[in-house]
Amino acid sequence: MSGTILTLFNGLSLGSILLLIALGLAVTFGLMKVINMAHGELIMIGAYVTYVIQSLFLKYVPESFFDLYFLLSIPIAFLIAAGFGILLEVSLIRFLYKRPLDSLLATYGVGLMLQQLARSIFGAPNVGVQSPGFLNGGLTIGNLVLPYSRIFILSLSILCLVAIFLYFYRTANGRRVRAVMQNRQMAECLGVQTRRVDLGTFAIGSGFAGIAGCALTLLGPIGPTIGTYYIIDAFMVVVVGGVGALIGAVVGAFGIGFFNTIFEFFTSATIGKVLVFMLIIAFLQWRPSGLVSSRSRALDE
Amino acid sequence: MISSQTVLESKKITVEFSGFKAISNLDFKVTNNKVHFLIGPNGAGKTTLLDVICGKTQVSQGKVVYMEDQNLVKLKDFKIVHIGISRKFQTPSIFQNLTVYDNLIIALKQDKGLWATITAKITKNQQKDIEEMLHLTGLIDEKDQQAGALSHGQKQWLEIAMVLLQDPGLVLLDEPIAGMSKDERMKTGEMIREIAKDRTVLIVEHDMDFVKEYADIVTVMHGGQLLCQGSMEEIQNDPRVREVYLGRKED
Amino acid sequence: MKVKPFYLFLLMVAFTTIIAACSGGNGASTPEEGSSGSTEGTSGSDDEDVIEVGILHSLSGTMAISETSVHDAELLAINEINANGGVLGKQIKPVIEDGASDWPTFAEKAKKLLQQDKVAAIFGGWTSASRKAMLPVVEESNGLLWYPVQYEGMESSPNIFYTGAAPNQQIVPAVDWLLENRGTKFYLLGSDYVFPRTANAAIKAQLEDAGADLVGEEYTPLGHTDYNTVIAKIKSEKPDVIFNTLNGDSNVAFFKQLKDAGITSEDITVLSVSVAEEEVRGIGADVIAGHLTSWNYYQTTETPENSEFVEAYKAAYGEDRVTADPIEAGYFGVYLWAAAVEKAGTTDVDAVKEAAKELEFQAPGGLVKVDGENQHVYKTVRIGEVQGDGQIKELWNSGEPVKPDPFLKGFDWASGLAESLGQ
Amino acid sequence: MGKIMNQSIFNKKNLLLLGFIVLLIAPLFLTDFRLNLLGKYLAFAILVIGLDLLWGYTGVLSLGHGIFFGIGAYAMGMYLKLEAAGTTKLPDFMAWSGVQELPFIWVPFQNPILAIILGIFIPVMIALLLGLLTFRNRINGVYFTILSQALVVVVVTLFVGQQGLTGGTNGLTSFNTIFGFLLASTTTQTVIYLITAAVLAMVYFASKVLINGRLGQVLIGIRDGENRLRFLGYDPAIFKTFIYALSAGIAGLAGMLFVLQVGIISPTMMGIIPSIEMVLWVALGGRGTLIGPVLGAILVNWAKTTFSESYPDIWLYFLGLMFVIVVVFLPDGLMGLFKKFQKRWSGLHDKQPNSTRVEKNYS
Amino acid sequence: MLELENLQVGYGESMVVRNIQLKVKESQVVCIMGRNGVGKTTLIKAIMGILLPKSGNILFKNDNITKKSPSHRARKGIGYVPQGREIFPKLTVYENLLIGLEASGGTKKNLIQEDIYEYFPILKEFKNRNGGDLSGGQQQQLAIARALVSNPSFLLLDEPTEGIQPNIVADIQRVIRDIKEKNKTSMILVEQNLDYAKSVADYIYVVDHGSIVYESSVDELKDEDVYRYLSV
Repeated sequence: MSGTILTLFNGLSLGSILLLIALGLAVTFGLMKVINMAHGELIMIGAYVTYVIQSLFLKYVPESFFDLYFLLSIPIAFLIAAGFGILLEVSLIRFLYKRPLDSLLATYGVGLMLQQLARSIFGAPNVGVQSPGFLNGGLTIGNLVLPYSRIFILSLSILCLVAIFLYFYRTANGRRVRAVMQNRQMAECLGVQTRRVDLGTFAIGSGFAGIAGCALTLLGPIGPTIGTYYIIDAFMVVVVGGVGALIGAVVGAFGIGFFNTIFEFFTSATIGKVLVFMLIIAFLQWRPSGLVSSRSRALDE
Repeated sequence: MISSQTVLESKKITVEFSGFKAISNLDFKVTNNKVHFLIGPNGAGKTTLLDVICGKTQVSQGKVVYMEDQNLVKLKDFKIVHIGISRKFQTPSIFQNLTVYDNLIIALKQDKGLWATITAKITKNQQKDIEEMLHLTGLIDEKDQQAGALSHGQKQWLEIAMVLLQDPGLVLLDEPIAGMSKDERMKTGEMIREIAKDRTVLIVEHDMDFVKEYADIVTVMHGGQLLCQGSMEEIQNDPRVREVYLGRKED
Repeated sequence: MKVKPFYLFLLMVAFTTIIAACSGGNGASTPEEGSSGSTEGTSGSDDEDVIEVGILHSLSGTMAISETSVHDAELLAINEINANGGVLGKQIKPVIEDGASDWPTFAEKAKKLLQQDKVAAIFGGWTSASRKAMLPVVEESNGLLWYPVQYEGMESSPNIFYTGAAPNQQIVPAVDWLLENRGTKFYLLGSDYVFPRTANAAIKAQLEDAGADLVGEEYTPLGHTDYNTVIAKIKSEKPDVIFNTLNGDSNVAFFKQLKDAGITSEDITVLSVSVAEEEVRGIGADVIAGHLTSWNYYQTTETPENSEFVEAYKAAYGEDRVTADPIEAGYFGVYLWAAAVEKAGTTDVDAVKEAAKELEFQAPGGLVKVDGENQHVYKTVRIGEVQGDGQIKELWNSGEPVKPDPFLKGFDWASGLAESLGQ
Repeated sequence: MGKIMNQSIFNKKNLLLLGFIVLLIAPLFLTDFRLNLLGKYLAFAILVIGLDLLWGYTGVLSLGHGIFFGIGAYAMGMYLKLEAAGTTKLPDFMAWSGVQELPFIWVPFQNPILAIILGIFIPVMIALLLGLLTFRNRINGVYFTILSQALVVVVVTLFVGQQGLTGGTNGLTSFNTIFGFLLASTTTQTVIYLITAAVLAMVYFASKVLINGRLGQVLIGIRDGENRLRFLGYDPAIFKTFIYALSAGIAGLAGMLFVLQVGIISPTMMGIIPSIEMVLWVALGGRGTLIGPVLGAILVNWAKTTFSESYPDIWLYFLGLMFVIVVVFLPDGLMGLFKKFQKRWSGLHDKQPNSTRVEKNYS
Repeated sequence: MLELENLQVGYGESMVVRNIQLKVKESQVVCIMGRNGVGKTTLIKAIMGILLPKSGNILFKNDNITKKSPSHRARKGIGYVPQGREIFPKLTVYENLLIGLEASGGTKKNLIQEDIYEYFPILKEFKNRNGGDLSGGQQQQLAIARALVSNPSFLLLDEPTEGIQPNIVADIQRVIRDIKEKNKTSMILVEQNLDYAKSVADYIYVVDHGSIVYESSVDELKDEDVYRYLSV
């Protein structure tokens, strides 16, 4: 019984991590159709930002406030990753909106450079980040321990989801974004500055990669190549979920999370990974354009 | 009349796009060796009807029968071509990076399977056909040019030539003279007349002068349904047509 | 039609490039190559005054994380030797190559160093895969490779000196020590590749021989970062000890998540054989404190040579750097080679090999001695516990250097493992 | 066309021939080591021809060609490994992985002919299967690309995980002889080099013939207007699958020649990074031309060897920058640049179609 | 207010709009008539900035806006009701209206004036429905309302009554007249129905094959002349 609950929790937890890393991508890839292979490196930037802020706290801030560094890191990681996103959009992406495959290759090149940049600045070895005290340990239910860090990431991903949702569905900017994505020309004719919308949207997608990077410092390594661990998974989530729908990313993330956990529990991590991929291919046979897809005239060609 | 054999017949077809009915319950007939025009206001479902016939769009219900025995609804788009229905699209969709001549070569009526394509050699007859077509469309001087470099009108003609080289029984043309100058329109019209000598041509067109000049039969669509069908004269005198399309004359 | 100068141009460019590539490369075997070397401006007949050695580690790619430091240590040793007059009165000049974390590249670069640059020896490699890639090359060209990292054993090439630990100098004693001090229920966790699988095969035989329990064995793909499920499995098996052969980044994820799951070193001890001081920093000392490692050297090892070494290393590369076992093995490997060259009076490979037999050296980690038979070295085994400051405190050591036994011939339980190799 | 060309000795055909002759006599003036490197570049050049057929001509971008290359290389490696182990013994890595007898999938590779056939056949079969599943369902463009990349992850994970069968991360190395000849010997290496050059020439000319025929036009049609082509009566899925499989087979062939010269194949060579780099070679040389990617592969690899020898850091920046610049600003690669020069030089006399620039649809 | 000088617009090599000279005065409603496919919509798109002219100038309020982006033009006060309505199908009716406010720079909800809802009560009722779920006529009302919320000084209406049931056509007619009188908004209206055109317009141009073939003020208009170009 507790095993089942734990597996469920683990699936949920893995799903939430996948969701967190895929959320930004669901915006840039899903809404804007830009294949940003440097998304993983934006995650890396988020992680390094957390590391830098932690180091600053260790140096300049009294120890009793140390734990606050993490809460501070989240918005800063968002802003800095978004800043990189803006840079990337202005210098590169805007030339490539109509060439998705080319955007894939060019941003891969950017990813390579960012990795090397991280290596030049922080050195090749991983750096360590000390988790904030309030995330140590876990919630004990019977003989189950649900780690606080996992619960935190789960909550964070839900929070981010809600934030993205509110942004897109409850704010003027979000409305503009949706209008532009539905009918760019008409939006432009109504006075929406589409360039600005593109830039802003890309920045937000990038910013969420930063948050993901920040959160991942709780669980994994912080090094120049960490982005490469997550990027394919993130794309899988969006592809399975269906491009263009946030809700698809949610279902995709938790779906993959659960199946991965279950497969891994009954076989091994390696076989689990292979099985999940097979499942995805099989799934795409059934629904070539993902779980949540709308058939409309415009999408046909 | 001996010649009025039914080429194409749609039976109660309905096409829906996410809830919106582009065509509803349409019955429609095309008889052979005619220049058949399809007119109607924007959004009346004309292009959608062509889409259905050539297999680009799936119907929600109903069927489309070609030559009285082929149900097109069940066929894949590229197989519909094989049984003799060819289409020209609204915006010229030729292959920009191929020469005019190469565009025509791949359009030729022939086995279009993989192996046949790999081993394909152009025959004397095919060469002759292409030359003829180049003359008909006046593209003979441009035959080695990249198609992307042609003028708009030339692109339209090239596409018409590609359609014809497939030797179809039924030709679907979607606004073939859009964006053409007066001379080009005339030339196109003559071309269409030539074509219709031994095949049926179904054309979506807005230009009424053109329709008047070249139509054997005209169908008016409105709101996804058939409004009326007949000769140009009959159409012109139909009050319903005036109401929705041509504008009312004061009583 | 006119002549198409364009095609001429095109092909000319293409072929001059190719030829330039090749002949340019030929030229590179002459001394102008050594941009990164430490030769002083000796003029004229360079070949007389310098001895070139290759340094071949991954400076880019995933393995750069680990290998850069070894690369640094080897250069440090070369500089020290040069400062003391060099070898045979000549300066050592390093030719640096990047293995780029890619095994075919290691093979290619080794070939270049040996055939093109004709280096006297290569110091390099980290992963077994990189060593296996270089092995046929050094054997073919009768070169010399000094390999500085502990590995799974089952190999002994006449052209390789192994200065890292053989299994019996790290894994076997660690298992013995754990059985004695921590319990008999073992869980084996490793990355899914050669070293963990081979090491675990040996451990399983050893455990069976000792009558201990193997309660679980799990492998995760390289770069795996989610250990939730694995930890759940571990918890349900309730082992006393986890014997950890995870690689690199996975360690960070595993230890962080283990701690989050509320498992401390008091509940279950994790002993790692691929986590040294450098890796501890990436994991976070607070996360891994209390868990164990098995190596031949720690930064805290108390020998006069070590305090000098640590000081020199920090002086050269920065106060915040730490030393670790492979760094030390890379460092003293250079010294061993230099000593063998001095003894042989030449850099000729066969002569150096002969001279290196039974050669002794006071390394930072204590006395090391080359085994004449399998070209591994005698080393002292040390079990240590990670401290809160990131350093490792020695809990136990073997007292004296242990004879290397890469094929575990000295252990009855391992007979099934080694014999199939017919060595 | 031919008769016009023949008027000059510097026509395209002759120059290609000249290039090939230079490759043939390269053993005379290159050291063994450099010849070996050149041989490796040529193996890559073979691979990119296939990749270019798929991407440059058909517009399908695969980021998974590393696995086809790798499988070809493994097939050859398995044969070499078995020959090195002798007839009775197991390859060394199996021994320490606890494998007792030769796994059945290794058995066919005892026969060199069978090994060579399988080295091409297995990639072809995998590509056929994946191609049919995806293209039939109109999983196109970006989706296919991402799937092909995920395939890499899975195959590499499998290869690494099945250590007893594949040698794990170590891959296959320590070969000894081929057909009884010592692999390390200069003569053997020179012969293998010459075979590689010959295979490159063959693959090049075979592809040229294919591309100049009807198939080439149809492929360009798929790239520039897949839907239009459907309405000319072609089934693009079949053609795409065919080219995908063909390029996979070519990649397998290239992999075999690679392993003979480099002496090792391991999963890193099949991974995501090499798979993407291969695409860069094509892009740099010029997609949609055959000679461009060949030059691209040779050039980039040569640059990599040279630069990375002394500047490993800068190399990665350089590589990254090259991706960006080529893709964004030189979508037609070096060949595009050359064509510009060509136009300038031959000026108005040249009766090439030179009016409006025509967009190619690679996406 | 708006002036077109020698405007030429086309796709690729072909010209769809040739040499058009046209003027709209302050608070004047100009109707452009002509059969399908003669270039009316192309002309409107060029005025809005969706298509860039090959040559010629577009002057708006004495500024040359020939090269300006559509959003710039919208912000300068040109409202646009396109052919085919082009409402945002997955935005609610209310959100569609809010996007309409972009041109006036404000996005505050209270900027949507009540009179919009008075013109089109149905929009208030269906405020929270998705635009795509409305019927064609309702969508047309929404498209007009969306253009009106930002109080444009100039309105482009491309066949606002096409394919719409008669009662809504009447509604729309009433609204156009009302705006003309109350707000003094200038308009270009593309229309095929002469009666309708006469009932709202001050001045009429007839276009055929991309050129203006007839123009007249409504008062002096001779129906026969128009019908010559209009009817079949």
